[in-house]
Amino acid sequence: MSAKHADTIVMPTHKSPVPALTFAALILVLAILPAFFYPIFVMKLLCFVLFAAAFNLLLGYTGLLSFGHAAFFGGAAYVTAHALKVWQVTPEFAILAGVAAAIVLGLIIGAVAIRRQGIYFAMITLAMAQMFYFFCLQAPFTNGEDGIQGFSRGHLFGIIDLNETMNLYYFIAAVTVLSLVLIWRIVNSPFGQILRAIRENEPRTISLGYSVQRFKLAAFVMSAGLTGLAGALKALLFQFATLADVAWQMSGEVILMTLIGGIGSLAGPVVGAGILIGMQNFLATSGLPVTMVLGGTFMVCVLLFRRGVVGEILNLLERRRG
Amino acid sequence: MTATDTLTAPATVARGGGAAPQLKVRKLEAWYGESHALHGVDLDVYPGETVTLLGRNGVGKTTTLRAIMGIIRKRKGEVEFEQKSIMRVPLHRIAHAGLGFVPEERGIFASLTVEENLTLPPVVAKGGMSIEKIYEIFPNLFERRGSPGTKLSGGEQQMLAIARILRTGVRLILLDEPTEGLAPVIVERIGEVLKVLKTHGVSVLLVEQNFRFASRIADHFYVMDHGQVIDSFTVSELPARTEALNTALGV
Amino acid sequence: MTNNPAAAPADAGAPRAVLSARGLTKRFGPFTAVNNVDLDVCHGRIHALIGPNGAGKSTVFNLLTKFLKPTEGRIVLDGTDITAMDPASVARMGMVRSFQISATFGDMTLLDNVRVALQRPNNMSRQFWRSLISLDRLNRQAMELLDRVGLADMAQLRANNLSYGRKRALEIATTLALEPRVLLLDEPLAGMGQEDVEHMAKLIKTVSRDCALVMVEHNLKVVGDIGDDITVLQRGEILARGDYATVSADPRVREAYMGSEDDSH
Amino acid sequence: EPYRIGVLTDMSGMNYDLSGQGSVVAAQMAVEDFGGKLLGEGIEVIVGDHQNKPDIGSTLARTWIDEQNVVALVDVPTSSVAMAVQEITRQKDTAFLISTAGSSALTAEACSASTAQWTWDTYALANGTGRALTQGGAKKWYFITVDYTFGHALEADTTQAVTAAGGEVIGSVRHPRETTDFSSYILQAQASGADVIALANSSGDTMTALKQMQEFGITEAGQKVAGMLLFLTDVQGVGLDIAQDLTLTTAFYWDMDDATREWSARYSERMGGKKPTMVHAGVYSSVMNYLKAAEAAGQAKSGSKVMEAMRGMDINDFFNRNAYLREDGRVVHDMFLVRVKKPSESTSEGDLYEVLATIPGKEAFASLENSTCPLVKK
Amino acid sequence: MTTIFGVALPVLTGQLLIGLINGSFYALLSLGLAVIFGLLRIVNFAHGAFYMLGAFAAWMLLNYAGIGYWGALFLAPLIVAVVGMVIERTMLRALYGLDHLYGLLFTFGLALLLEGGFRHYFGTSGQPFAAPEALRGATNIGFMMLPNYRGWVVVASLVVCLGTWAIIEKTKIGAYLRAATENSTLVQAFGVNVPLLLTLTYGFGCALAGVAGVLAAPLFQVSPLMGSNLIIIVFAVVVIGGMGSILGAIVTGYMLGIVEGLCKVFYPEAANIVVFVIMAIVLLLRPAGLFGKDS
Ligand SMILES: Nc1ncnc2c1ncn2[C@@H]1O[C@H](COP(=O)(O)OP(=O)(O)OP(=O)(O)O)[C@@H](O)[C@H]1O
Ligand SMILES: Nc1ncnc2c1ncn2[C@@H]1O[C@H](COP(=O)(O)OP(=O)(O)OP(=O)(O)O)[C@@H](O)[C@H]1O
Ligand SMILES: [Mg+2]
Ligand SMILES: [Mg+2]
Repeated sequence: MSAKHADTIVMPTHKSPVPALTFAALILVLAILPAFFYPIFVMKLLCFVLFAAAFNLLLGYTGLLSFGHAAFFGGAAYVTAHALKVWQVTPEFAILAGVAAAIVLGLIIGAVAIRRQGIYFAMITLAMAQMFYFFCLQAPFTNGEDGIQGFSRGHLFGIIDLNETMNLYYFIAAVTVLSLVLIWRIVNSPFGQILRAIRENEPRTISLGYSVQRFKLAAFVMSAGLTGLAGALKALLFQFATLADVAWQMSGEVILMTLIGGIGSLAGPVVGAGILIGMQNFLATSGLPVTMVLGGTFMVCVLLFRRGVVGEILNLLERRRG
Repeated sequence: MTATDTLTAPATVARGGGAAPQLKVRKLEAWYGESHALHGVDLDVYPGETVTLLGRNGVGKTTTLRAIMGIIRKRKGEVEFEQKSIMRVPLHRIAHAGLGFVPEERGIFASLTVEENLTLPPVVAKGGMSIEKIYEIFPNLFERRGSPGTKLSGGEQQMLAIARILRTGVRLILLDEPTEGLAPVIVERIGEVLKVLKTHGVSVLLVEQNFRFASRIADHFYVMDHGQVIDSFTVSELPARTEALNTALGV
Repeated sequence: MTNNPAAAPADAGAPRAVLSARGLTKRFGPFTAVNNVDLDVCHGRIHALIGPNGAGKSTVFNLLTKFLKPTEGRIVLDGTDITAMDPASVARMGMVRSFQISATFGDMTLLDNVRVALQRPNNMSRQFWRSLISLDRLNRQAMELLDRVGLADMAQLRANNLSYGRKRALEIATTLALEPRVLLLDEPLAGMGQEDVEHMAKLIKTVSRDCALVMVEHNLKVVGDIGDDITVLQRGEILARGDYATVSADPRVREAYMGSEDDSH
Repeated sequence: EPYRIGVLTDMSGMNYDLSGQGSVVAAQMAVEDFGGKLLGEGIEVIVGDHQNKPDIGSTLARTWIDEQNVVALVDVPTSSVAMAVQEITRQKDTAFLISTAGSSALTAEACSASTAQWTWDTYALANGTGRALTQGGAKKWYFITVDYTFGHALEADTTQAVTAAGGEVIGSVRHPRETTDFSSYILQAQASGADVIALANSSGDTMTALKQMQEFGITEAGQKVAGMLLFLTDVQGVGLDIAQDLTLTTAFYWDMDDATREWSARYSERMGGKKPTMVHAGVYSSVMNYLKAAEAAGQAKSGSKVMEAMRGMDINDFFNRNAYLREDGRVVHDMFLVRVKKPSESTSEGDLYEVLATIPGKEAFASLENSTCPLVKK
Repeated sequence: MTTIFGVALPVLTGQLLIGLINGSFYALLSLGLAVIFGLLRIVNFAHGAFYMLGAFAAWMLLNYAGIGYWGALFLAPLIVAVVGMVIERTMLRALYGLDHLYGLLFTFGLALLLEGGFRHYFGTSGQPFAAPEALRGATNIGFMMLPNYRGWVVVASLVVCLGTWAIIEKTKIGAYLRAATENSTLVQAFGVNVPLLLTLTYGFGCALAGVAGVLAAPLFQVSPLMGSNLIIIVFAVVVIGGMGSILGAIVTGYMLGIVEGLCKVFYPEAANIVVFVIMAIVLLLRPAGLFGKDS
């Protein structure tokens, strides 16, 4: 058979209009959202959307469940807060510093953790993050339980005043959307293709000559860096960084978000973050015992809705069609 | 036998010498999730017989064994062992009824040594082989008895899988492709083991792709296609059938 | 005995060996699984390893591909000593193995399966900033490979939906994508129906023209049909070697391996 | 629209006993006792559970102020949350009545004109106990200190009080937070020969340490044990058997006089018999005085104006004695040195303390001299 | 006085002994985790909650039923086991065939639910629980005063650990269970009632946590949060020992207790992370853990 025949069978991978449309819709929604919701709440939501999406980059596309992502989230928050408060740099540099810190942490934790898989990986990341938590608790610059509090957000590039709520809003929205695009790009790239292969069949990938460890580490560090970006944005938004962000419960929450939304799709974590943050907010004034409700949700999700909200919906649509 | 008992030409030679079948399978259907893998299988195994299931890849031979054993829970129809229905018996009680199973993928346990693997299945009845006897038949296993089960070579694993059922004293063994990946000498030895079993009165339901091997030891044959038994004959009819079989099996 | 390390296993004047092993030995604790084995594998030829169960064929195989570390001995690939290398680097040098079970990326299409293999030699594996469209330039090559194993018209199916025999064919296609100089196949025909066996044997023969091929196999018919050099192992040592006629005529081989079975079937 | 008072507390976490539902009830009691109307409008108490997360707390605080006409935020356990909320109340000029949070930073560098830290702070507790015990003759001190900023500060504050009173610190050991086993530290403290072993840590750690000290027979051997930061609920938690003879400082004890007993009886009735902690009494007192001050100021929106009115007001009540609100937001009032009763001395379930001495407010709280609060004019 | 690195010998010996006591809890808890993981392939995140449940059960038995310490020592683990078995039967069972991560996530949720529930109903400051009369006081053992109760804890935990180890390694039950983790259907086809075995195993693993809880009740505060921080250290212990290795869990548990005790003397600042540091080192050098088999 000739290669000509081959060409007639295989369509080139067309640029699908769907992602572009989705992102356009997202931008539109973000533009009008503050009119309906409290902007601070929307911004917080965006930070967690980014956090969950970055986390899902690792879990959903590489199959690695990290139980230590709070370290990157909270670590970056601390560094950003410290940079703004003590070094008094402009916000963009503070954020960069936070992301850099998360990347360094990611390299260290990742280098140890990727030597094992599955639950081992989960527990190692958990333990390493716990080490970092103790470090944060004891290090003087974090101010222990008080946290780093009360600093000005400063002027972006020295010009745009981020203490103005709407300026801040557009900044955070823009960064989040760009990051989501980046994550989408990573997942749908030649590199992402190799990650998929590793998740499908690791020994086979090795036998094809790939240094699987390096790919995993790269994915881990990318996820850590983006998580750090989310943490940095959160510190900028709330103007504080505290122990709550590095505690292991935070790692648990981001897992829950991803699980509720649906592992392995870009929309899953977005939806999941929305649901969990909304739920926390609602529960705060509902009088219900929050931990019990969250714990129960976790169990129900694992038992009954493992695909997550987005996953279940997609599955339903597929069944309709099929 | 009534006409509905078998879909194929009635056996010309009476099987089992008038005794009731030890295993009687009727209209057995089975599913993997949504996919319908067996569409009504009928077969009999009489006491002391070695019966072979033949068929191409993917026609449902393994599935038949798994459905008889109750490993596939989504099934329909009737399976009687020694005149008692075992359709509702929970999986872990079936062995105690006297049925043994050697899976296609061998099922050797990595975390157990060879000897532990060998002694794992509980003895369900008297009359099984002793460990010494087993080691005599398979000297390789004796040599490697202290190593982890999965460190054995492929062939040694296959021997182990068969050997451990011999210990338990079951009266009917379901054997799935026991010669796969075995060197010709070993295949011969397995053939001998099966003959020994026959002298002990143990019946065997064998799935085989190696038709030459099967033809030397089986008493009766069933041919499967598309999840159904399409042909059935005894060993005496074999020469007459060879031609038809070769086309059916694609040999 | 033929397994004298001093004696060159291949005749003088035979094609140059791509992969050679000298004095290969592997012990598991006190147990010697492979003992002092010499092998030479030449370009364009099929080298079959046969022997009774537990003879050490798979172990030799694993030693050659570096999935096990030899206790003693040396392995040379194209003049480079690879004894101390790890499997991934050996793979990058062009030595590729097949696995006994499911070595496909089940949830990906056949095309993607092959493209994953093509990405590395084309330096397209680290680009996380480029779109998937950039991989389209591998399509032609990928389709040619699928075509060679007869899977071209299934390129958009998921690998999971293939039958066993086709999965193995796909595996060979991905392996060929690496343009291997040495290809190692462990029991490539095990568990296959008759039709698939014939198809696969043909495929192996075709493939072997462009590389050196090592194969472990029990199916003597196929070994007789397509094997060029045959090495018989027993208890970790080389019992005999040569072409099929020589080996199958050797009474020791008949006793240890073939039993009463005749080679005419 | 009614004026709303937002009780922002921990309804599911580790501060639940100390603050939690009790604070909500105390705030409601204050509103009812005040008459339920402020400046002609109704008053409503709303509750939020910040789950010990500053982001949830601060988001709630903001929405409450912006959208729910909340004029005062009350209580707020967990210092990180309190700090975060204080940033918001300062920006929005909303009254912030702190009762549970005890971080001294709230009235130091982070102070705010609309804040009143009502009940206690770490300095007052450490200082009160340190000084009183040293003056009582226990000169040599050994610290078991939790190893982070909070513990270090507590140790430093106490050391200052001890040395000022003529005592000396002969050693200290640091332990990680939430340690399960204190025996190593206890052995070291025991070997030091100190008169007082001071626990510079907080509730969970303090309780575990106390329990284990009894095993090693510390008090029987004559050494005194002092908790630097110990609440009524902690003492109830470990039981009198273990806590007996501990010395500690508190802002309030229900069984001090008729006034405290009367209020506490009303509280207990609504709380299923539970006794109020100092935090609960503080919440009541702060809300009550806030309402009075707002009435006096003629408005509630501007927290700093209400506080200004409060500074000119008499805020003494059953909780506050010799009390006044300072410009840094600190409410200065008398504190009490108490001793935990022996099981044999205790006549009822809530009968826990014997009041040893009153520490005048001026001595109890840090003076303004070295204040880092920018609002303090020097 | 003899000193080692400037520390008096009696102090050092005392610390070693105390480390052993702490190690007893690590060993008991990690043993339970290892049993459950080794045999069910479930990472039981709720183990800390079951430990807490054990302590609370003892407390409730005392306060609501008037049953004292010794009775509780048997009844409380039983109660915990029953709770565990009910959960296994009704819920956990559904997760066996799936990725191990789901088991971890489910038990994580379960831990939140249990701890949240107890926090909601019992508050957070905890409940007092006294050691039994017979074990109060301390004995002078030459270089230190050893509280009697702590001596008892060491003995009791050793007995339980060794007993468990003997049952699992030396009887056929152990072989069934190990085989069942690999291919439970096949073991069942051999005639072993695997589902029952799994239920009992989970119950037993939880009961081990319950025993630890009862032993801990007089030492620590009986509080809803008592297990939630301990559990992470215990995870580390299990990883260091080699996940699923019974002997590994026991030995590593005691060993790390001692190392931690020594760390508290020589470098207290690092006492709470020393276990994690060791874990990182062990994983770098021996990825399967000290006692783990390479897969
Ligand atoms: N676990 C499974 N899930 C879904 N389908 C299955 C599963 N196992 C087998 N099948 C399908 O059921 C059919 C019958 O398979 P079965 O394994 O019984 O065939 P077989 O006759 O034993 O073939 P072989 O000779 O290859 O072993 C096949 O089409 C196969 O694809
Ligand atoms: N990792 C190991 N540890 C211990 N013994 C091993 C290990 N791997 C293989 N062996 C032993 O080495 C011998 C050779 O095994 P190998 O798998 O190479 O045989 P083989 O020739 O491939 O046999 P088969 O044809 O049955 O697959 C066997 O006896 C086997 O038990
Ligand atoms: Mg089959
Ligand atoms: Mg082999």
